[in-house]
Amino acid sequence: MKAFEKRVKILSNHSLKKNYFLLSFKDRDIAGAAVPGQFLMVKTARGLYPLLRRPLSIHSCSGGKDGRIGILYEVKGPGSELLSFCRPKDCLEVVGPLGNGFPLPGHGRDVVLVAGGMGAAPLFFLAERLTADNKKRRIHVLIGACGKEHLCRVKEFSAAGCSVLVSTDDGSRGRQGYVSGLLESFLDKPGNVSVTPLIYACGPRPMLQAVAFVAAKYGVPGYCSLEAHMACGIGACMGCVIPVRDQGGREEYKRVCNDGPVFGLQEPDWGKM
Amino acid sequence: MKAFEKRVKILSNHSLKKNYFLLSFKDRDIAGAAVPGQFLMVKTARGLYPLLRRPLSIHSCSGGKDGRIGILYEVKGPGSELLSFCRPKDCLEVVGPLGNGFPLPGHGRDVVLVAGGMGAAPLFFLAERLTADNKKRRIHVLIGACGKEHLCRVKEFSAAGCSVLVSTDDGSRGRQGYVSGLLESFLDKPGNVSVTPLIYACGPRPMLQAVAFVAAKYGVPGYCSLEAHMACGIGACMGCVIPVRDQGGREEYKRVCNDGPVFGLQEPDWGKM
Amino acid sequence: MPPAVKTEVKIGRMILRNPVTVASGTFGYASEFAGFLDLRELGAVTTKTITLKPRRGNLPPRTCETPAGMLNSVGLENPGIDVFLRDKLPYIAGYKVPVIVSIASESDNREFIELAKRLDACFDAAAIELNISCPNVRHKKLGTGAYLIAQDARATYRLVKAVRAATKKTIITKLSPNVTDIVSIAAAAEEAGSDALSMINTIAGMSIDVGSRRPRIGAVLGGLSGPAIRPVAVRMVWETSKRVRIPIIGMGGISDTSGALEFIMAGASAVGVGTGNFLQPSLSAGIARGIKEYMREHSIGNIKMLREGLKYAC
Amino acid sequence: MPPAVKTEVKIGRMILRNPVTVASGTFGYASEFAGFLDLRELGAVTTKTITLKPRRGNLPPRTCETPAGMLNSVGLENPGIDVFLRDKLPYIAGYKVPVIVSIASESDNREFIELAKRLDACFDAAAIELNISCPNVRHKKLGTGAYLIAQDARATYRLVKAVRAATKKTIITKLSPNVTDIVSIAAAAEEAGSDALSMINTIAGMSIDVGSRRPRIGAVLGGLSGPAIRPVAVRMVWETSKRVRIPIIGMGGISDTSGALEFIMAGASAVGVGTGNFLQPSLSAGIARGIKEYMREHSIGNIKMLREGLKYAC
Ligand SMILES: Cc1cc2nc3c(=O)[nH]c(=O)nc-3n(C[C@H](O)[C@H](O)[C@H](O)COP(=O)(O)OP(=O)(O)OC[C@H]3O[C@@H](n4cnc5c(N)ncnc54)[C@H](O)[C@@H]3O)c2cc1C
Ligand SMILES: Cc1cc2nc3c(=O)[nH]c(=O)nc-3n(C[C@H](O)[C@H](O)[C@H](O)COP(=O)(O)OP(=O)(O)OC[C@H]3O[C@@H](n4cnc5c(N)ncnc54)[C@H](O)[C@@H]3O)c2cc1C
Ligand SMILES: Cc1cc2nc3c(=O)[nH]c(=O)nc-3n(C[C@H](O)[C@H](O)[C@H](O)COP(=O)(O)O)c2cc1C
Ligand SMILES: Cc1cc2nc3c(=O)[nH]c(=O)nc-3n(C[C@H](O)[C@H](O)[C@H](O)COP(=O)(O)O)c2cc1C
Ligand code: FES
Ligand code: FES
Repeated sequence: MKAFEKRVKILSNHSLKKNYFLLSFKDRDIAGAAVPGQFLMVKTARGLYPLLRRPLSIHSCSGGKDGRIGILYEVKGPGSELLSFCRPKDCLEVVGPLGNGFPLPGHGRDVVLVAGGMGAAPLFFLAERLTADNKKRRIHVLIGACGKEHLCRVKEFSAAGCSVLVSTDDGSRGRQGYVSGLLESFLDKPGNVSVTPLIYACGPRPMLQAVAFVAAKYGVPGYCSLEAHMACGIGACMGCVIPVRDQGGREEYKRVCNDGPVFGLQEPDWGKM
Repeated sequence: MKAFEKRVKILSNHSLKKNYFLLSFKDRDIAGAAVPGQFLMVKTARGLYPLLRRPLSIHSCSGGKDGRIGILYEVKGPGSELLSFCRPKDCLEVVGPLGNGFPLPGHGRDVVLVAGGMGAAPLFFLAERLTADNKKRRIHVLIGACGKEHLCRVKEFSAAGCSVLVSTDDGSRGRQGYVSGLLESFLDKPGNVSVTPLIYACGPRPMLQAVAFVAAKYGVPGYCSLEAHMACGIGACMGCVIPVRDQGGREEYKRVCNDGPVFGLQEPDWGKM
Repeated sequence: MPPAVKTEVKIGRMILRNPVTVASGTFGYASEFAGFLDLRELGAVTTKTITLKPRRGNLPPRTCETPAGMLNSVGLENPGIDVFLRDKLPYIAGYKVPVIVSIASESDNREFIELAKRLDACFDAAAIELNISCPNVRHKKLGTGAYLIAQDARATYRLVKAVRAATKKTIITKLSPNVTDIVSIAAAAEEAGSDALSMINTIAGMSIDVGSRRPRIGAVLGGLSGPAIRPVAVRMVWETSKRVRIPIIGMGGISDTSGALEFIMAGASAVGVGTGNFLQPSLSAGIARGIKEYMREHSIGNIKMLREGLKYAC
Repeated sequence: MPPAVKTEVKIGRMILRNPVTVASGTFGYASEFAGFLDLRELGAVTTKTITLKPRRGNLPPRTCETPAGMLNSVGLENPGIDVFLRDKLPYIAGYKVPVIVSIASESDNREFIELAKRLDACFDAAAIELNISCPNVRHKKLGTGAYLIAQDARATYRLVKAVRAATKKTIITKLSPNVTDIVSIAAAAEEAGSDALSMINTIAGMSIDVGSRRPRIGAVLGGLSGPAIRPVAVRMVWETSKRVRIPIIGMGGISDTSGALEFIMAGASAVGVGTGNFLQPSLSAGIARGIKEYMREHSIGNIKMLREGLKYAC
């Protein structure tokens, strides 16, 4: 897996709604190498504040000559705020693509993508790839957010050919409650999916833990993409570890940046996180 | 002298030539209080880098209801670079007006303004005031720079009613040599000025020292505006001191920010700076 | 109506209406800031360090910027105690805010004692801060490598003890971060009768202008302050607060309310805003208000609960 | 043709083609960076600290950001010397760049000695760096407040002496900034036979998330690194270089060429890029080139002249 340290030119950067932004740039090398679930380390400041790069998932990616990468991000603190001030033609320093990416499902196997909040970011690239590979399967997308004004990319997932279900914590759109609850009711209805679908989840840790719990209950395997504070993003600093259990049940630390960010749903030691 | 801590809205900010920029904003309080020679402490970063505010002279100022302030600056390092990225409508945090300002000349007395490089910044505000007060006098402006592409505000000084002479180190425009040499040849020619004009100088320290030397030689009194590294800008940190000699010849430290930035031409202990 | 919050703290015999003061040497003699904030919004005002005789201070340049910090080597320039008592102190005291007077000696302990006696007689001084930690005035070597009183537990003990005998005023001992074990120095100050600790002073540092190949500070070395050092300061307050019983005024790199709260959660009773005053002259008053807001938002009725409230089992 | 510049430096018996290496623990085992730079552009590669047995390291979260810096508490996670010698070292050595192997002990000096003996027999290790200064692994108290070997001159002397007897390889002793007087520790290491010094390791620090009222680091305390600490590191190199004769590898907050040059002008023979590797993976190689460019621009033929060239009379 080859990664690049690049200075790219921003093509577009605009607000979708509230604090949610979509940024795009062109880079053939990165776009050519990227697989769904991978991320970039992005330098957000011109100076030394904030100091560290910020990890951001690859949200969309068109390979080939075009080589266009999209990033979906939420303004949370100083780094993402500075990013939101960038304009087309500004330069951006990125390192990537990094991380392992999602293992792709076997031929024709149905998948359920479960996104909590910004969790939609890497899952959209996955949906892009899965709809493009033309292997007949159904792609279900369950998107959860605290309220309807925080829902992102619902239309885009639909337009890409996925069937989308929505939940909001406050009930302002879709089913009321957490997206893990939506997943449970979804898996509960027979006929919704092929015998054993594959789950791909991304979102806050408590949500992922709940998804892992529901998946275990229904015996559905799957993957989740995790977050951790990252200093290097390339496996060098040993900073981003999470406790996981290996096959034999022995606990060890794994690096989210390099061994992940994608892990089996039952791999993290959820109780210890 | 009242100073304000303000968040103002930028009206304009554009490059004049090369790395020279002109920024303007509206603030009635600051514009109402400001006198020529005073400066502002400007926060250039959104975060903590660079940490300290940057001292910048008030270049132009229209009081009254309009209350418009102009700043002329050169991009030198991280602070001024960030400033140059600001756009109209962006907010800017400024503290000011600060410092003592130029003592104004008596009725009808001729003045010679000597500017080296960015030294033109505070002198233009002085010229504005002196032409506005309608007390018949001649305002001579001597502007020096390393080359013609570094000359700033020549036309504007002329338009304001000053008679302008220019020198460049490389001879690409005006007299070849330092502006202190231009001053010497200017003072040397009888009839150029009233019996004893008043000099107002601003620029790099070696230039000011040379101007002070020439002024002493010709027995012409005057003032200079000095620079020093400033942390607070309001007289609190004791960081920006320079050695001066008081009337009795005793040496002491004075704060450039609060006791200055304007000093008598012979006041600084030039040999010890 | 927002719920009432109690922000009063006691430092020695001094009552602060809120836990925010300023760090010595960064607030001048308060008059410089009076146009930018209402001094009565502060818990206390701490003055620039005063010596017995006037001091010219160090060779310029005295300040330079470093990443998220700055170096200074002012060298305790001040007009001396006489001018201070005549011109400066009455002005600050006029605001009816407790005044902490910082003092230092150029030579031995006797100067500290004399200064303390002068202030003991002075109604306007609420407390005396012993600046035994200024890295910009080097004393003769005290022991192995130590050049500051605050780098030596025994020297600290002796000095505080001597000053304690000279005054009934609240004594605050200002500690240096340039030590192997700040807790042992803090303990020595406590044992000698210090009413409180102020920590930290600046960390000795140096910066070179590689273009001209010269040190950026005239005196070559300077003291590092600003947000850059906050993690070091918070750590030292945390370590110390677990081991001494006297209150701590925490400082080092506070540039916003959350920076101040870090110190309180680490165990400080009050905080001092230093370099932050340069970044925003009104900052200290803003932080005093910010802490109250935080307490209201988090339903914390008394500032003490904040201090004891770090959610960490240890 | 640009004038030739000599950037070769000698550290013990090791010759570096240029003065740039990396700081232990910030460059993994080099393979992580091989895609971003040509390892042969470096003067040497320094590995993550290795212990005798594999170590799991500390509880996450292990890193957090601070103003112009970061805290880390990795706790020396590493696969142990066996796996290191089998899987990691041959890979780096394949690049024909000198390898400095950093080692540490979890218990007493015997582990250091055993590690040194293992490496002594190993052709691919050019030098051994003794990490006696990692603030994230606390030993039992050594003396007054000291919890690291590098905080105690006698403990430092004893350890270096013992390792010196066990190996002929170049020994580099890595010093801690968490001391009152780093010069005395440096002198002890020199006297005991260390060939060089590496300084500084991180400064102990702490940061609190005031929203959740929890420490940001799982182990509560961490080590502060990054540009924030550069003035402290440069000062310590300056103080030490005037007092010891062995070469110094300077590090702490180097994020560009001029930051690296500050260390050399302060007296360091070589520099280590640490946290900077995270900001820009290719940085170390860029700085190696940058130093050459600076020397050409300023007509400095030999890197030694840069080291001796601080324009300051003292
Ligand atoms: C593999 C991965 C992929 C991610 N993808 C996306 C994405 O596609 N879109 C998106 O909006 N967000 C994504 N995030 C989260 C994103 O990195 C943080 O929101 C961002 O770093 C916030 O930085 P800030 O300066 O704006 O806020 P801060 O105030 O610095 O932090 C806000 C939150 O982000 C976390 N954070 C800050 N710095 C880092 C860091 N260096 N590494 C990890 N977490 C950090 C903080 O712990 C805090 O919880 C991803 C995180 C990871 C680890
Ligand atoms: C009273 C006064 C008025 C000034 N007026 C103007 C003006 O009208 N236009 C203009 O272009 N420049 C002016 N300057 C100079 C201006 O402050 C510096 O150019 C600016 O601070 C550079 O900051 P930087 O971050 O871009 O560059 P840096 O790389 O930080 O510094 C470049 C140069 O500016 C100096 N400098 C940096 N920070 C400060 C500081 N806080 N205080 C003083 N000097 C500093 C440095 O010592 C260095 O010589 C004035 C300076 C003073 C003291
Ligand atoms: C310019 C300057 C002058 C200072 N002068 C003094 C002083 O006179 N006495 C003193 O005890 N501390 C002095 N200090 C140290 C501060 O009081 C404070 O301890 C230190 O700066 C750390 O806090 P900060 O990071 O918030 O500035 C000074 C600091 C600065 C920046
Ligand atoms: C994430 C991280 C891990 C580190 N691990 C080690 C280590 O294993 N051994 C060691 O001697 N120093 C270690 N250090 C300290 C660095 O080698 C270096 O001394 C310190 O970070 C200062 O340099 P910097 O500011 O350039 O990072 C580590 C630093 C960081 C940031
Ligand atoms: S972020 Fe450095 S190892 Fe993962
Ligand atoms: S800049 Fe602080 S006293 Fe002048």
